[in-house]
Amino acid sequence: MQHYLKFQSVSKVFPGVKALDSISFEVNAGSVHGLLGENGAGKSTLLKILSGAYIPTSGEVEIDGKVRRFHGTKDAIDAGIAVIYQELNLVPDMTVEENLLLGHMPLRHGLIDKKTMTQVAREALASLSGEINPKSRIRTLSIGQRQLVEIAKALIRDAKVIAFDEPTSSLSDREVQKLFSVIKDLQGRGRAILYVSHRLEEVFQICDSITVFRDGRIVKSFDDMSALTNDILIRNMVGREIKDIYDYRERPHGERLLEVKDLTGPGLTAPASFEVSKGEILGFFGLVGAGRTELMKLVFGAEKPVQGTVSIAGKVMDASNIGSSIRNGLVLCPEDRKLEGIIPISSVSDNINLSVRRLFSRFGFFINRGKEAANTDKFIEKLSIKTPSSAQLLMNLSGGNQQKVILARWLSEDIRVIILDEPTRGIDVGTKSEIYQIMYSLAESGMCVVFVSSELPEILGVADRILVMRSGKIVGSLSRNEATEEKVLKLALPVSGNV
Amino acid sequence: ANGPIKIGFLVKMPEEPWFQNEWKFADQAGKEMGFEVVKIGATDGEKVLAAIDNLAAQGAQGFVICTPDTKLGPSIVQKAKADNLKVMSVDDRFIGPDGKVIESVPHMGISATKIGELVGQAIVDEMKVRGWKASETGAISVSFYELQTAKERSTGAISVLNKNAFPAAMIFDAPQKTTDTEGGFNAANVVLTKHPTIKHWVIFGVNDETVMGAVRATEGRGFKAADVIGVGIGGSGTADVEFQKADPTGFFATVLISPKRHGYETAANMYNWIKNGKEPEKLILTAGALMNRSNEKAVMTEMGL
Amino acid sequence: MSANETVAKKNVLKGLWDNAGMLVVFIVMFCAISLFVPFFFTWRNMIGLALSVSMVGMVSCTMLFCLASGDFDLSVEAIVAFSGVTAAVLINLTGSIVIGVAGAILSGVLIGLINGFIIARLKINALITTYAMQQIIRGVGFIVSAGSAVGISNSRFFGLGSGNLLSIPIPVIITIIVFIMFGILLNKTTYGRNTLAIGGNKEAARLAGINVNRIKIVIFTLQGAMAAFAGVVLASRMTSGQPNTSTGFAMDCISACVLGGVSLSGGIGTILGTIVGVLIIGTVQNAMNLMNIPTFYQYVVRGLILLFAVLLDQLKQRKSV
Amino acid sequence: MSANETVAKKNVLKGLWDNAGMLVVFIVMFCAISLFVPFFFTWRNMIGLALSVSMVGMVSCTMLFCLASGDFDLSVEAIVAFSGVTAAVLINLTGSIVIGVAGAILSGVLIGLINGFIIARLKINALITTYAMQQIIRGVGFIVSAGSAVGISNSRFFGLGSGNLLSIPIPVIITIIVFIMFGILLNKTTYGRNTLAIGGNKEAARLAGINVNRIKIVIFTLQGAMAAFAGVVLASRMTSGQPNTSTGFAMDCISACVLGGVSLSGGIGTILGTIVGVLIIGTVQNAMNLMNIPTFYQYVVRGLILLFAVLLDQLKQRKSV
Ligand SMILES: Nc1ncnc2c1ncn2[C@@H]1O[C@H](COP(=O)(O)OP(=O)(O)OP(=O)(O)O)[C@@H](O)[C@H]1O
Ligand SMILES: Nc1ncnc2c1ncn2[C@@H]1O[C@H](COP(=O)(O)OP(=O)(O)OP(=O)(O)O)[C@@H](O)[C@H]1O
Ligand SMILES: [Mg+2]
Ligand SMILES: [Mg+2]
Repeated sequence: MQHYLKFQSVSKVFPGVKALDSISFEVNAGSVHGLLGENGAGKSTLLKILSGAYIPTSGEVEIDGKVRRFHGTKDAIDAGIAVIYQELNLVPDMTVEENLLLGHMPLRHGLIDKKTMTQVAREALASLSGEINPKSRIRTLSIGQRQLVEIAKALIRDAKVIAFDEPTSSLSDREVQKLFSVIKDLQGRGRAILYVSHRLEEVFQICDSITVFRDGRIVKSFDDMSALTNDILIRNMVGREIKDIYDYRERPHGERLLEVKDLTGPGLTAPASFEVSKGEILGFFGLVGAGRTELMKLVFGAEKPVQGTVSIAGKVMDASNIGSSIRNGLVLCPEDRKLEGIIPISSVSDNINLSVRRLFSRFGFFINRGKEAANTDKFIEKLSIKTPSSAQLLMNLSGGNQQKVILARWLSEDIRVIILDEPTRGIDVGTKSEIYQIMYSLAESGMCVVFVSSELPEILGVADRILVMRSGKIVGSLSRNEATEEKVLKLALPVSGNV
Repeated sequence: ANGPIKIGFLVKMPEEPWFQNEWKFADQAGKEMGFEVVKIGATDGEKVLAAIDNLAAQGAQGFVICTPDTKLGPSIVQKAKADNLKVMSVDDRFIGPDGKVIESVPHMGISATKIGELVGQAIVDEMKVRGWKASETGAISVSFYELQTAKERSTGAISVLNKNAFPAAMIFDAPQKTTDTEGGFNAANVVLTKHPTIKHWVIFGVNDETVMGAVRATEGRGFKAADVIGVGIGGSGTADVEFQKADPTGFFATVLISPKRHGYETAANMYNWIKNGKEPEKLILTAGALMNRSNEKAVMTEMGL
Repeated sequence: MSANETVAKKNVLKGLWDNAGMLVVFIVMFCAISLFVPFFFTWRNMIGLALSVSMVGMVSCTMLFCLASGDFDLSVEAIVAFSGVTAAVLINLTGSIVIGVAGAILSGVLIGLINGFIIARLKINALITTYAMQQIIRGVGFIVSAGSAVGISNSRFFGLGSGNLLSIPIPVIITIIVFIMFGILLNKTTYGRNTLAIGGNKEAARLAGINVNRIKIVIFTLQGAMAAFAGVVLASRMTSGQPNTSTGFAMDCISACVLGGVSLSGGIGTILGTIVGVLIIGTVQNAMNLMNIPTFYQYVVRGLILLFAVLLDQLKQRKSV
Repeated sequence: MSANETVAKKNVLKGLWDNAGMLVVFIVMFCAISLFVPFFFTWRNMIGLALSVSMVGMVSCTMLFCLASGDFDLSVEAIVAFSGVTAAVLINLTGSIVIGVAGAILSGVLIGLINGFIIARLKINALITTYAMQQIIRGVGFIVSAGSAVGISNSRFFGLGSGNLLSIPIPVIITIIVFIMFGILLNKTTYGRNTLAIGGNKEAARLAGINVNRIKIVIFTLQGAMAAFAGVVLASRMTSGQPNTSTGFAMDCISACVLGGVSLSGGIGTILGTIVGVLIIGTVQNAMNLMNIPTFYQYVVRGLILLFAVLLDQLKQRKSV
C-alpha cells in the first residue's frame, strides 16, 4: 500500500524548547494513525506543522509522494489537509453555518448563496448530531456542541488528510461513537487520518497503527495493533510502569461539609440539591450540555443564582461572591482553560500565584516574591510541569501543562472544598493518575472533592458517589458499589425513544 | 418678513473668550432692538455650510460670520445666496478665488496683520522707555502656523520690529504644539536655552495665553519683570489675571479689540439691513487698544466692557 | 386565542427591539424633536441635516469595516484634509478636474495601503499606527499648502459638492449609494463575512485559510480611498482645499458606528445600525443648533447622548443574552 | 575560554536589548542629540526638558495601569483643564489653597470614579466612555470658567509649580516621586500584579477571586486623581486655571506608554519602559525646537518617530519569541 502522508525528519525549535526532534513516520490512505504521548510531547506542534500554522525548523512533509512546503494555512487547506485543533477556533458571534464554511462560502453571482450554505451545513451536522441548528450563533452553544461544529468543519472540506487533536475531550460517549462511525466512513473513502488522544481505549477502538512520542522524539511505532496492550502503550508513553491508573483508595468519610440546597439559575431546569462529606469524592456525570458546568459555577459563586444556598460546615456562603468562596476554602478549577483559566501572556509563576498571592503578601498588599517563588517551584516539581523556567509565558506551554498550572493555582490555596470541572481533559495518562492520587490525598486530609467528568471509566474509577445530570437537573445518585456503566448511562441519556 | 427677525451669528472658535464676548454683545443688541440671535460655533468649512443650512431652515434672514478660513468666502456667499440669506463678515474678511478680498460682502473688523503691528509698536515703544539696547535684547515669537490668523499676527509684529531697526537675527521663532499656556511655556523655554546670554526679552504671540506661558518661562529662568516685555492679544481674563497681580510681571500689555463693537454693531447692522433694507457700509475698520496695568479700567470702560 | 395574540405581538416588539433597539430610540427621538423643535421637520432642514451628515456617513461605512475587523482608524481626518488640498493643488496645476480627483483619491489609497501594511504585516497596533499617520499626513498637508487654504480656480469642479439631483444635493445621493454598496459588501460577500470573522476570532479566520493580512490591507485601503473621496467632495463644497479641516472627524465616525451597535472589540456590526448612529449624531447636533443651545452646553449634551445611547444598547444586549 | 567570554558578553547585550530595547534606543538617541545639537546637553535645557515632560510623566503612570488592565482613558485632558479651573475658582472663592487643591483633586476623583463605574459595572467600552466624558468635562469646564482663564489671587499657591528644591523644579521632583510610587505599586503589590492579570485575561482573573470591577474602578479613580493633580500643578505654574488647555494630552500619555512597550491590548507594561517613552517624546520635541525644525515638519517627524519606535519594539519582540 502507498503511503499517503509522510513526515521526513521534521524538527521544530522554539526558543528554549526543542518541541520536535527529527520526526519521521508515514500514514497510509484509508488508515487511522494514532499519536500518543505525554503532555508537551509535541503532538499538537506536529499537527500545526501539517496545517501550515507553523513552519518546521527542518525536515519536510510529503503528501501523495510530493514534498509540500506550506507558507500558511491556506496552502495546507488547498493541499487537502484539515486539522481539528485541540483548542477550539470558532467565531463566537457568527452562526454555525458561517463558521462551518468560513473561508470557502458558496457563491452565486459573486454573492454568498445562503440557501446552499444552510443545506451543506445541515448535512455535515446531521452525521454528527441532529441537535445543532445551523442558524444558531456559536456563542449560544455549549463547549461540547462547539467541538462538534469544529469537527463538522473538517468534514465539509472533504479533505484527503484529516487530523484530529483530542477531538473527544469534551464529547459524551454517544457523540464519540457517532464520531467514530464518521471516521470509519472517511477511512472507507480512502482518507489518511491522524488521531491524537489521551484516551487509550479510544485509540484501541479506532486506530490501525500508532506512534508514541516523548519529549519531541518518536519512542516507538506500532503497526500491529493486535499484539498491543494498554500496559505496553503506557510504559512507552510515560517511561515507567503504571499498573492501575485509578488505583482507588478506600477512605473514611467524616461529617457533612458542603451543602447545596435548591440552587437554581441559568442553565438549570430544576432546583439542584446535594451534599458532600469530608473525605468524599463526589463525581458528576452527564452528557454534553447536561448543566454540570453551570451548576458548578453557581456553587462557586461565579454566576448569580436565582435562589438557593450553598453552605460549608453549616455556614451559608455569600452568593455570587467568588472572593468569599475562595477565602472560605471553596475553589473551582474551571472547564474552559483558554477562556477562563490561563493568563497567556503571564509567566508560569504569576499564573500559579494569581490567587494565593494575597495570602503570601504583607498587609495583603506588598507581594512576597520569596514565598511565591518557593510555591511555584514546589508545584512545578510536584505536578511535574514541563517548562524551561518559572518565568516562561504560559501561552508557550503545551495544553496539558497549562492545565497543570491551573491545578497548581488551586492546590496552592488552603482549601476545604475543591470543584474540578473536567480536570483531566487533555491530560496524559501518567499525569492523570497523578491527579487522581492528588484527589485521593486531598480527600484523605478531610477535604471535599467534587469531580466533574465526561469520561465514564474515570468517574467510575475514582468517585465515591456519582450524581448524574441530564438536561439541567440532577436525575440520580449512585454509590460506588451500585454504579455500573449501564446504570449511569441509562440515567444520563434522554428518556425513552429519543436516542 | 413675518414673525420676529432672526439672524445667525457664526464664529470659528466658540471656546475662545473673544467670540464668547461677541456673542454676548450680539445678544444684547437683539434684546434691545427686538430680534433673535442664533449662535452657532462653526469650526471648519463643513460645519459652516451645515450651520447656514440650519439657519435657513429655522427661518433666519441673514447672518454674521467669522469664518474659520477666509478662502471659504466664495462658498459661503454662494450658499447664502442659495438659501436666500443676507451675509456679512466680522473679524476675518472673505477672500475670493483670485486671492483678493470679496468687496461685495459688508465687513467689520481689524486685520490680523494690523493687530500684530499694534503689538510690535507697543513693544518698540516700551523698549525705548526702558532704554534697552537692541544688541542685548532678543525677541521670542511664539508662533502657530497651523492657523492663518495666527501667522498674520506674528508677521505683523515682526514687520514693525524690523522697521524699527530690531535686528532680524535677534527674533527667534518658538513654534508651539498647542495654543495654550503650557504650549507657550515649552516653546519659549527652548529659545531661552539656546540664547543664555541675552539680557532682555520681548515676547509676542498668538494670544494672551501663549504670551503668558512664555513670560512664565522667563520667570523660571530668573528674569525679572523689568527685563521682559510681553504683549498679548485679546484682553481676556488671562491678561486681567496678570494685571491684577500685586507686583508687575513680564506680561506688560495686551492689545484689546472690542468685542462690543464687533458683536453689537454687526448684529444691529444686519438687523437694520433686513428690517429696513439699509445695507451696512462695505467696510468698517475698528481699532485695537493697547491695555496695560495702569489704563486697564479706563480702556475697558471705553470699549464698553 | 387572545392571549396567544398578545404573546405574538410582544414577540414582534421584542424582536424589533433586539434587532434594532437603536433604530427605535432614533425614531422616538426624531418624532419628539419634530414635535417640539420648530423648523426641525421641514424639507429644508431635512436636506440640511442630510448634507451635514453626508461626510460622516460615507466614512462611517468604511470605518464600520475597520472596527468590525477589530481595528481602528484615526488617520481619516488627516486624509480628508490632505486629499482636499491635493485635489486643489492638482486642479490648479493641471487645470484638469479628472487628474485632481484621481490624484487625491490615489493619495488616499496610498496612505490607506501603508496603514494596512504596517498594521497587518508589521503587526503594529492600529490605534498607534493611524494616530502616527494622522500626524504625518496632517504635517504633509500643511507643508503642501503652506498652512493655508488652497483656492480652486476651475469652478466646474464645484458641481460635485453643490449640485442637486431631483432637488437632493449630490453629496447626499453619493452617501446613500455608498451605504447601499457597503451594506451589500458586508452582508452578501465573502469579503464582508470574512471581515466579521477576523474581528470575531482572528486565529479561527486564519486557520480557516482566510488571508487575514490581505483583507486587513484591503480594509484600510478602502478606508483611505473613501476618506480621500469625502475630502474631494468637501473641497468641492468649500471651493478650496483646507489643510486644517475636520479635526475630530475620526472620533465622529467611530462614535456613529458605536452608537449603531458596532462592537469596538470587533466581530459585530451592521450597516443599518451605522446609518442610525450617523443619523442620531447629526440630528442631535442639528436640533441643538435649532434650539440655540449655547456651545459649552452642547459639549455636555453630546457627551451625555453618546454615553446614554451606548448604555441603552448595552442594557438591551444584556437582557437578550 | 575567550569564545565563552564572547558568548557571555553577547548574552548580556541580548538580555539588555530584550528587557530594555527602548532604553537602549533612547540612550543612543540622547547621546547623538547631545553631540550634534548645540545647547541640548546643558543643565538649563535638561531642566527645561524635564519640566516639559513632567505632566505627561505623572499622568503616564496612571495611564500605564489603565492600559495594562486593557482599558483606555481619553478623559484625562479634560480633567487636567477642569481641575485647574476648579482650583482657581475655589481658591478665589475661599482664599484657602488647601480647599482649592483638595476640591480640584476631589473633582478628579469623582470623574474617575464615574468613569470606572460606567466601564467596570455597566460594561461600556472604555474608549467611548472616556471620550464622552472628555466632552462632558470640557463643557463643564467652559461653563464654570465662562470660557476664559481664571486668575488666581493667592500668590502663595504658585510655589507648587514654580518653586525649586536643590535647584530642581518642584514639578520635576513630584514626577520622580510619582514614578517611584507607581513603580512599586506595579511590581511589588498585589494591586499592580492583579492589574496586569486583568489585562491578560479578565475572566480568568475574575474566576481566581480577583475583584475585577473594584480594581478597574480604583484604576480610573487614581487616574482621575492624578490628572487632577497634574492640572493643579499646571494651574500653579501658569498662575491661572485655563479651560481650554491640554488638548491632545491623552494621546501624548498613551503614546508615551506605547513607546515604553505597554501593550494596548493589556497585560504587559513596565514603569521603566514608560519613563523611557515619556523621555523619548520630550527629547524629540525639545531637539526639534532646538534645531529650528519648521512646525509643519515637526508633525511629520513626531509621527515617524512614534511609528519607528513601536516598529523597533515589535521587531525585538518578534525575535525573542
Ligand atoms: N509557541 C510556542 N513557543 C514556545 N514553546 C512552545 C510553543 N508551542 C509549543 N511549545 C512547546 O513545545 C512542546 C510541545 O508542545 P505540544 O503542544 O506540541 O504538546 P502536545 O504533545 O500537544 O501536549 P498536550 O498533550 O499537552 O497537548 C512543549 O514543551 C511546549 O511547551
Ligand atoms: N448563561 C446561560 N444562559 C442560559 N443557558 C445557558 C447559559 N450557559 C449555558 N447554558 C446552557 O445550559 C446548558 C448546560 O451547559 P453546561 O456547559 O453547564 O453543560 P455541561 O454539563 O457542563 O456540559 P459540557 O460537557 O458541555 O461542559 C447548555 O444547554 C447550555 O447551552
Ligand atoms: Mg496538544
Ligand atoms: Mg461542562
